[in-house]
Amino acid sequence: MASVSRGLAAPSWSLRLPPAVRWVYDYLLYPIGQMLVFIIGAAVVLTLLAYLLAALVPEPRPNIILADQISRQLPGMIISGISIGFVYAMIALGYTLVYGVLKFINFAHSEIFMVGSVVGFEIMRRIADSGTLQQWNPVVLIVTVVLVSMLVSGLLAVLIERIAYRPLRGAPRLVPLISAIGISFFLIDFVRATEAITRNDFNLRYPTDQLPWLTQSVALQFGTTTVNVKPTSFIVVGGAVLTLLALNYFVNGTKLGRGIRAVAQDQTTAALMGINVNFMISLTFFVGGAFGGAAGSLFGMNVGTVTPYVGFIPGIKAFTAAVLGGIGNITGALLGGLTLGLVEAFLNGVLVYFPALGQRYTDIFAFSVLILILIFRPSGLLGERVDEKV
Amino acid sequence: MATLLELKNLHTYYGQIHALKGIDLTVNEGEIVTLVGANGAGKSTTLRTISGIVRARSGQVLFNGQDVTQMQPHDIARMGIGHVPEGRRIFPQLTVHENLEIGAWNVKSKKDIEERIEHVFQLFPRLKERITQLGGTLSGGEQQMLAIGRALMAMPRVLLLDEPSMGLAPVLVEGIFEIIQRINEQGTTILLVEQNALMALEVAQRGYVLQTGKVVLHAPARDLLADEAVRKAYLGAH
Amino acid sequence: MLLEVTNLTKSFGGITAVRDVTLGIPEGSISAIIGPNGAGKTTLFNLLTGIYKPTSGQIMFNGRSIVGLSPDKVNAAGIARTFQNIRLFPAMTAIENIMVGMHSRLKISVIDTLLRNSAFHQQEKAVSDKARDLLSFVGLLHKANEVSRNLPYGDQRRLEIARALASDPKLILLDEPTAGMNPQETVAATQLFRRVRDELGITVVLIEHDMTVVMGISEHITVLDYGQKIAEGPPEAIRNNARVVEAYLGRRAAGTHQEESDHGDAA
Amino acid sequence: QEGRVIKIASQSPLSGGQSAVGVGIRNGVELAIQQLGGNLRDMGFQIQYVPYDDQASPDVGVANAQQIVADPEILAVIGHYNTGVAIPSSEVYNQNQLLMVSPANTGPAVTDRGLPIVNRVVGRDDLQGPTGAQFAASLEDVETVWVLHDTTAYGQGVAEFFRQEAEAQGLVVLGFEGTEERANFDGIIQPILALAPDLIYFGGIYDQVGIFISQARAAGYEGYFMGPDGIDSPDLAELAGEAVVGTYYTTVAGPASIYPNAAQFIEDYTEAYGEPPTPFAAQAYDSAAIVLAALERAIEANGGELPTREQLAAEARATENYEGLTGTITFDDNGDPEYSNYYVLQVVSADPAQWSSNTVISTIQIPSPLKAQELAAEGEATAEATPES
Amino acid sequence: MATVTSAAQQPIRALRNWAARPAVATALILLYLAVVLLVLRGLDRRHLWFPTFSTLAFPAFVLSPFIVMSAPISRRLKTILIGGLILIAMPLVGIYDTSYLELAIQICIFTGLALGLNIVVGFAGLLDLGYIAFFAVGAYLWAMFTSQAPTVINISGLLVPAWTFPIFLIIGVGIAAVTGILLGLPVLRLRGDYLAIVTLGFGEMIRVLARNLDQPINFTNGAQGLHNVSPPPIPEIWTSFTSSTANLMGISLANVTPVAQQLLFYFVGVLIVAIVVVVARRLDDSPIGRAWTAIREDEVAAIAMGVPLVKMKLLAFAAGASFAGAIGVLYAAKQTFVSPESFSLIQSISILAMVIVGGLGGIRGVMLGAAVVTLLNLQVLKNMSLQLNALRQMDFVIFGFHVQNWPTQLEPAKYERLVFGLLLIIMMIFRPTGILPEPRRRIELQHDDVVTDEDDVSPAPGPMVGAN
Ligand SMILES: Nc1ncnc2c1ncn2[C@@H]1O[C@H](COP(=O)(O)OP(=O)(O)OP(=O)(O)O)[C@@H](O)[C@H]1O
Ligand SMILES: Nc1ncnc2c1ncn2[C@@H]1O[C@H](COP(=O)(O)OP(=O)(O)OP(=O)(O)O)[C@@H](O)[C@H]1O
Ligand SMILES: [Mg+2]
Ligand SMILES: [Mg+2]
Repeated sequence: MASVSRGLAAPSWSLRLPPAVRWVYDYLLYPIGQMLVFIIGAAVVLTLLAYLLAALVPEPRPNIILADQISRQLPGMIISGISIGFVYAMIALGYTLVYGVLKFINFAHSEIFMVGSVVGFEIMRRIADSGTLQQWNPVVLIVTVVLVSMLVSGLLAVLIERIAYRPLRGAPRLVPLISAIGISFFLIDFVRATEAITRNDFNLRYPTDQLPWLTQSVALQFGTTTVNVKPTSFIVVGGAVLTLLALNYFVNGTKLGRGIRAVAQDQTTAALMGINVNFMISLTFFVGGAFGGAAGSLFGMNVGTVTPYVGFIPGIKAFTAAVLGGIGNITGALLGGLTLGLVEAFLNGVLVYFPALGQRYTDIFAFSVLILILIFRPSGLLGERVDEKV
Repeated sequence: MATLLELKNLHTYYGQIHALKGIDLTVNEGEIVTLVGANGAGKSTTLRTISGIVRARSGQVLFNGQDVTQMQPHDIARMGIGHVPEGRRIFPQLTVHENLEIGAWNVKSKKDIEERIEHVFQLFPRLKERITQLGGTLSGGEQQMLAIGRALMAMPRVLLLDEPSMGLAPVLVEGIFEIIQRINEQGTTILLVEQNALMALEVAQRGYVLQTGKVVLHAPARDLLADEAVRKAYLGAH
Repeated sequence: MLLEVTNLTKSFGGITAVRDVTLGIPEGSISAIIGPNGAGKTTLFNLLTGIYKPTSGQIMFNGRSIVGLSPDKVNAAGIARTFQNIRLFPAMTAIENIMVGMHSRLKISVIDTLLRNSAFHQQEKAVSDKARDLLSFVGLLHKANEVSRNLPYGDQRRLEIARALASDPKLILLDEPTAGMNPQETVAATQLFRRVRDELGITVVLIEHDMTVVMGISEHITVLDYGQKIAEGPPEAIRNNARVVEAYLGRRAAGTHQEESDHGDAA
Repeated sequence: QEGRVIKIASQSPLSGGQSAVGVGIRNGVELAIQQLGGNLRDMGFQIQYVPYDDQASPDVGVANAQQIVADPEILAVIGHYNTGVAIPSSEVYNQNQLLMVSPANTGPAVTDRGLPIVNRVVGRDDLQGPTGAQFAASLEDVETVWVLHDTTAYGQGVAEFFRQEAEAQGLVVLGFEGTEERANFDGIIQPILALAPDLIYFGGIYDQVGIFISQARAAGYEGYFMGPDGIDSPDLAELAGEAVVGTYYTTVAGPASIYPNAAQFIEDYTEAYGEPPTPFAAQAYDSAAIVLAALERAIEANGGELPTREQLAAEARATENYEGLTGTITFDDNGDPEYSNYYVLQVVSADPAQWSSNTVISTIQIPSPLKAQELAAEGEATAEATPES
Repeated sequence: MATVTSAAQQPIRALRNWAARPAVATALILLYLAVVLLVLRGLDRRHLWFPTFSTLAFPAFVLSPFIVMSAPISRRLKTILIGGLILIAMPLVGIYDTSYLELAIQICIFTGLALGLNIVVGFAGLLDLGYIAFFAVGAYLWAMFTSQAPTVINISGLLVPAWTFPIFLIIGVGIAAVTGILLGLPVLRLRGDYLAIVTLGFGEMIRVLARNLDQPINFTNGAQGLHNVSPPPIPEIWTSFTSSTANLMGISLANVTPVAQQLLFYFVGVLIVAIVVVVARRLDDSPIGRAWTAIREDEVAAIAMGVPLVKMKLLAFAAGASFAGAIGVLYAAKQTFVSPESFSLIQSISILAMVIVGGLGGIRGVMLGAAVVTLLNLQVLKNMSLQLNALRQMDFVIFGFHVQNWPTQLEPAKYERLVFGLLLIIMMIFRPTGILPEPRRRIELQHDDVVTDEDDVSPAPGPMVGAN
C-alpha cells in the first residue's frame, strides 16, 4: 500500500557494482533510461492506437483523411504531451510525497503550484521593471526564477503544514483534507488580493515578450512536416528532468530520503530510532512544495500568463496522474503524468475530426482511461499490488 | 553500581485510563532488569513512557542523572535509550538492510554502520539471507529478529525490550535469551519485559512485579523465582 | 475429512511461501500447525480463508472446492479465523464486534430494516442474545459494552475467538492465539479451545509456538518448514522427530516441554 | 423620510476572473445613481444602491435574486454580465414582477422568453455572431475558419450563430470546438495548426481568449483572430501581448469613446474610479438611467407615491426614444432595443491603455427580431398596398 | 499537566449546574426562542445595520432546534418545540421575509445532500468526491421532462405535466440509485483514495456530459441549460391558505403565488429531510450499519468475518445516491433552470465540508454542519459585504476612517472564499471531530499509541502498513 516507495530506484542487484559505477547507474542512467522508456513507450502505444483508429475510421469527416492528419500532427502532439506531462508529473510528486508520508490528499498543493507560478512572474516582472531583463544570461535567469519559486513554494508548504495540518495529526483522515481545502480557498483569494492591490490586476503576464530567445518558436523538421516548438517546451522538459533526477537521488540515495520513507511508514517507531519526525514531515512538505513551485514557474514561462486561479485544473490533473501511476509511488507520479499528458494531447488531436464528439470530450475520455486502468490495476500503473499480509 | 535509569513516581494516562499509577524503578549500569506482570499491568506503558512516545502526566524519568521526562522521543533515543517495541514495528516498505540503516540514524560513519550491520548478521544469520526483502513481508519471527537488530544498530546504553520472544519458534526463543545475555555482557544495560517470565528471571539480576499500574514487588530475580505467589501467578507453576 | 488440502502452493515473486502442501483435517479434531518462523503457516491460513489465491493446488472443504472463493464466501461456507496480529474493529464495542461476526448467517433485507417490522426485531433480538451467549462463553459478558481497543490484550484475543465463533463455523483457524499471554492465561485459553471443540463441536486448527499448548491439546500436528510439510503425526511422534527437533524445537525446548506437557495433560 | 427609500440593485461578477468587467458595470450604475438621482431626491426619495456579486455563477445569481426580491424596497435590478446567470435569475425576478435591465447580456433567450420585466440596452448574439461572420467573409484572404467556444451559454451561443452564418456565407468551417481550458492550449492548438484555418473565431470571454491568442501565435499560427464582445476588454491586450494586435471583434457596445454623448461620462468615470470606463460601464450607466427615468414617470403617474414593482416594470418597458450615452433606446415588446448598433473593431495596440482607441471598422444598425418582423409586415403591407393604390 | 481548578472556574461551574436544572433550562430555552423570534420580527430592512442584525438573528433561529435538542429538558417538550419551530415558526418567519424562506429551502437541500453523503463517507467510510453527480441526475431528470428548451423530449412531445412532480421525486430516487450502482460496480473494489479520484472523475464526466449532450441529439440543451422548467402546480387552497396566514400576521402580500410556492418547496424539503433522517438512522442501527462500520474500521477483518464488501459498499453508494436524486428533482423544480455549472467539483467538496465540519458519521452533527456552512455561504458572508456597502453609501465614519474610502480592490465580496477558507481551517483545528462529534469518531481520534498533554510535542503513530 501507499507510503513513499522506492521511486526511480534502480533494482537491488546494482548493489554488487563498484560504488562509483553504481552511483552513475543508480542515479543517472537508470532513472533517465526509465523516463525514456516511459516516454517512448507511451508515445508508441498512443501512436499505434491513433493509427488503428484511422484504419477503422479512415475518413471521419468529408475530405479529412485521418491518417494523414495524424501524421501531420504527430510530432506536435508528442512534444506538447510531453511538456505538459512533465508539468503534471512534477506537481503529482508533491501529492505523492505528502500522501506517502501523511496518507492524506493535500488539496492545497495546487495552490502551492499556483504560488510558484506567481512568484516566477514576480521575479521576472521585477527584473523587467528594472530594465535589465535582456542583459541576463538565459540559463542564469531561468535557474534563478525556478530556484526562487522553489524556495518560496517550499517554505509556504512547510508553513501550511505547521499551521493547518500539524495540529490535526492523528485526527481522522478526512479532517486535514478539509483544512487543506480551506487553505486552498484562502491562498487563491490572498494572492489575488495582494496582486490586485499592488498591481491593480491579477492576470499576470510573464514579460516574455522582451525575451526573443524564450518566445520565438524553433522550426523543427520531421520528415515532411514542420513543427514550431516553443523554446519554453525544452526548458520545461529539461528543468523537469533535472529536478526529477535530483529528487530521485534525494529520496533513494540519501539518509534524509531514507528517513522520510521510514517516517512515512511508522512515525512512532521512526521517533524511537532517533528520527525527528516533525522535521522529516516539514522536509517532505518542503520538497513537495519546491517541486510544485518549480512546476509553477516553468509552467508560467511556458503558457505566458497566470492567475490566482491557475492551479485548479493542473492540480486535478496532477492528482489524477499521481493516482494513475500509483499514489505514494514516485516513479508512478512520473509515469502517470507523462501518460496523462500524452493521452490528452492525442485525444485533443484526434477527437477534433469526429464532429459528434470533439475536444470537449477529451476530459471524459481521459477519465475513462483512468477508470479502465484502475479497474485492471487497482493500485495504479506502478502501485505494487501487494496482497495485504495479515 | 551507578544508577543509569530511574523512574520516580511515574503516572501515565491514556485519555481517561490511568495506566501507570506511580511507578518507582531503578536500573543500574550493566544490569538486566525484568518487569513481570499480567496483561494490561502497564509493562509496555512503562517502556513507552521512558522512551517518550507516551508522555507522563507526572513523575520523572532520569537517565544518567538527567531528567528526560519532557524530552522528545528522538532526543531520548539519541541519548542512548534503545527500544524494541511491542509488536516489532518493522518499516514494512524498507528492505532489511535499510531497516538496519535507519536503526543507526545518529551514527555518522558509514564504516561503523556497515560493521554493525555485519555484527547483527552474525547474531541473526537468517536476516542476511533476506537482506533485500521488504520488512513487511518477513515472517513474524524474522521481523522480531530485525527489530532487535535494528535497535542494536544505535549501540544504546540501555535497551528496552518489549516481549522479544513473542511469536518466536522455541528454538529461537532460547537463542534470543542467549543473545540478550551476550549483548548485556558486551556492556548494554537491559530492561526486559517478558511474558515468558521464567526465562526472563533466569537471565535477569533483578525483577519488578507490576499489577494494574503499580509496582507490587521488587526483589532479586532469584528470590522472585523462588517466591510461591509469583510462581503461581506468573510462571504457570502449580 | 472436513478439510482436505492437496498440493497447495503459493509464491510471492521469488519466494515460495507454501510449497506443495497436502494435509487433511478430520471433523471434530483439534490439530496444530507448527514450524519455524517464516515457514508459511500464516500464509496457509490466508490461503484457506480466501485472503490469498493459491498459485496452484486444491482445497476441499466439506466436500466442495473453496479455491477462488472470496473471504466472505469462505466464511459463509463455514471457516472462521483469528489473526496473528489482533484485528478487531477497534472503535466498536465487544458485543458489536460479535454481531458483525454473525453477518453471513443473517438475512439482510433493506426493506425489513427500513420498516422495522417484526422480522427485523426478531432477528435483532436473536442476534443480541446469541452475542451475549458467546461473550459469556469466553467470559467477557461483563465487558459487552466496552470499546474493543480499550480491552486488555488477553481479552482482545478471547473476543476475537468469540467473533470468529459468531458465524457458526464448522472449522475455526486460530493463528497464535496465546501469543503474548502469560502462562496462567495460556492455560485458561487452552481450556477455552477445548471447550470450543467439546461444547460447540467445532473443529479447531491452531498455529502456536508455545509447545505447552500444542503438545497439550492437539491430536494431530503438522510441521512446516520453508513452506514444505516436513512431518506430521500425533504429539509424541513429533516431539521425538529428529528433523523437527533440529529445525524447530531446539534441544532444550524438546526436553523441558516434555515435562511441562505432562502438566498440560494432567490439567 | 420613512417609507420613501428606493433601492436599486445590481448583479455582476465582482470577484473571479471576469470581475474587471463586472466591477465596471457596478461603477457605471453607481455613477448614474449619483448623477441622475437628483430628481428623485428632489421628490423626497432616498435612493440606495445595492451591488450584488453573482460570481458569474447561476447558483449564486439565483440565490442573490431571492434575497433581492425579498427586499420590498428594491424596485429594479441592473444585471447581469453572463447570459447563463441572467436567465435563471430573471425567472425569479419575473415571479416577483421585479424589473431587470441588462447592460450586457446578448443571449437571445434573455428576451425571447418574452418576460415582461426583462429589458436590455444592448444587441443580441443571433445578430452579433452573424455580423462577425459576414465581416469575416468580407475579408479577402479568409476562406476557412475555425470556431472555438468556452462551453458557456454565452460563448457557445454566439459561436453557433457565427458558424451558421459563416457557412451560409460560403466559408469553410474546419472545426467547431468547445474548451474549458484556461491556461495551456497546446493540445488544442496542434490540430488547428495542422489544418491552418485563415481565421479563428473564439466565442468566449477575454480572460480565456487572451491567453489563447498569445499561445496560438507563439505556436506559429499565422491567420486572423476574431471574437465577440466578450473579448472586449483592455485585459485582452494585457493577456495576449503583441499577438493581440490585429485581432477583430464584434461588439454590441462600442468603446465609450465612439459615443458622442459619452465624453463627460468618460471624464467622470475616470475621475471617480481611477481608470477609463471598461466595456459595458456606459451601458450600465444607461440601464440605470432608464430605470431612474421610468421611476420618475411611475411616481408621477402614481401621484407622488411609490409605484409598485409591476407599475415600474411596465413603465420601463414603455421607454421610448431614451437618449442615453450609447444611443437612442426604445424597447420592443420583448424588451430588446428596437434598433441596436453592431460594431466590428480591430485591436490597434498591445498596450491596454490604448484599448479605447481600437479602430471601429464598421458599424451596422440592425433591428431587433420583433422590430424586423414588424418592418417586414409593414414592408409587405406597403408592398401589397402600393400596387393597389 | 494536572488540571487545576482555578477559582474563576467555580462560579462558572455553579452557573452551569444551575442551568442544567430542567425547569431553569426550559425557561432559558423559551426565553431564547422568544428573543430570537422577536428580534426577527422587529428587524427593519431600512435600518443601516440590518445586514448585521439579520446575520445574527437568523442563524440564531436556525440553530435553535439544535440547541433545544441538546438541552436538558423533557423529550416531549423537545419534540413539541422542534416541531413548532420547523413547522410553524419557520414558515411564519418566511412569510414575513421570504429571503429567509429561500435560505431555509437551501438549508433543507444541503442538509439532505449532506446526510446522503454521510451514508457513503461517514457510515461506510468511502470517500466520494463526485457526489454531486447524483444530484445532477435528479435535477436533469425533472428538467429534461418539463423544460421548454428545444430538446428532443420537448420536440417529440414527451414533456410531462407539472403535477407529476411527486411521482418524479420517487423516480429520482430510483434513477439515482441505479446510477450509483452502475458507477459502483466497476470501481468499488478500489481502495481508499483510488475510489476518491474515480468518483471525482465520474462527477466531472456527468457535468461534461450534461454540458455536451446537445449534439448530435439535444438532450440537455448543453451549456445553455434547461430553462423554463416547471415548478409543481400550487393548489388554490394552498395559495389562499398562505395569504390568509399572512393576513393574520398583519402582512398583505402583494404577490401571493411566489410565496406560496416557496412555502410549498420548504415543506417538501422538510419532508425529504425527515425521510432521509429516518432512513439513515434505521440503516445505521441495523446489521447493515454494523457491517458498514466494520468495513470502515478494517476491511480485511470485515471480509474475513463474512461481510460481503462489494455488496455492502454498493448498498451504501446506492442509498446515498438515491437521496441526492430526489433532492435534485426538488432543486430543478425550485430553480426552474438547470445548467451544468451548478454541479461542479466545488459543490461536491462543499457538501463534504458540511459533513466533516458537522461531525462525520453523526446525523445531528451533519445536519448542523449543513446548516452552518450553508448559512455561512449564502447569508453571513454575503451580508458582510452588503453591510460594508451600506456603510459606504451612508459615508459612515468609523474611528475617523471614511468607509467610503475603502478601496474597491478590497471589497469584501471578493474575499468571501478567503474568509470561508479561514473559517474551515479554524473549525477543523479547534474541533477536528466536527461541531457535534459522533461518539465512535471521538474514539477514533484518541491516539492509537501516543498520548500527550501538549498535542504537538510528539508524533502520532502511522498505521502499521502491511506489518505482520
Ligand atoms: N493505546 C491505548 N489506548 C488506551 N488504553 C491503552 C492503550 N494502550 C494500553 N492501554 C491500557 O493501558 C493499560 C496498560 O497497558 P500495557 O500495554 O502497558 O500493558 P502490558 O503490561 O504491556 O500488557 P500486555 O502483557 O498485554 O502487553 C491496559 O489497561 C490497557 O488496556
Ligand atoms: N505478501 C507477501 N509477499 C511476499 N512474501 C511474503 C508475503 N507473505 C508472506 N511472505 C513470506 O512468506 C514466508 C512465510 O510467511 P508466513 O507469515 O506464512 O510465516 P509463518 O509460518 O506464519 O511465520 P511466523 O511463525 O513467524 O508467523 C515468509 O518468508 C514471508 O516473508
Ligand atoms: Mg505489553
Ligand atoms: Mg505467522
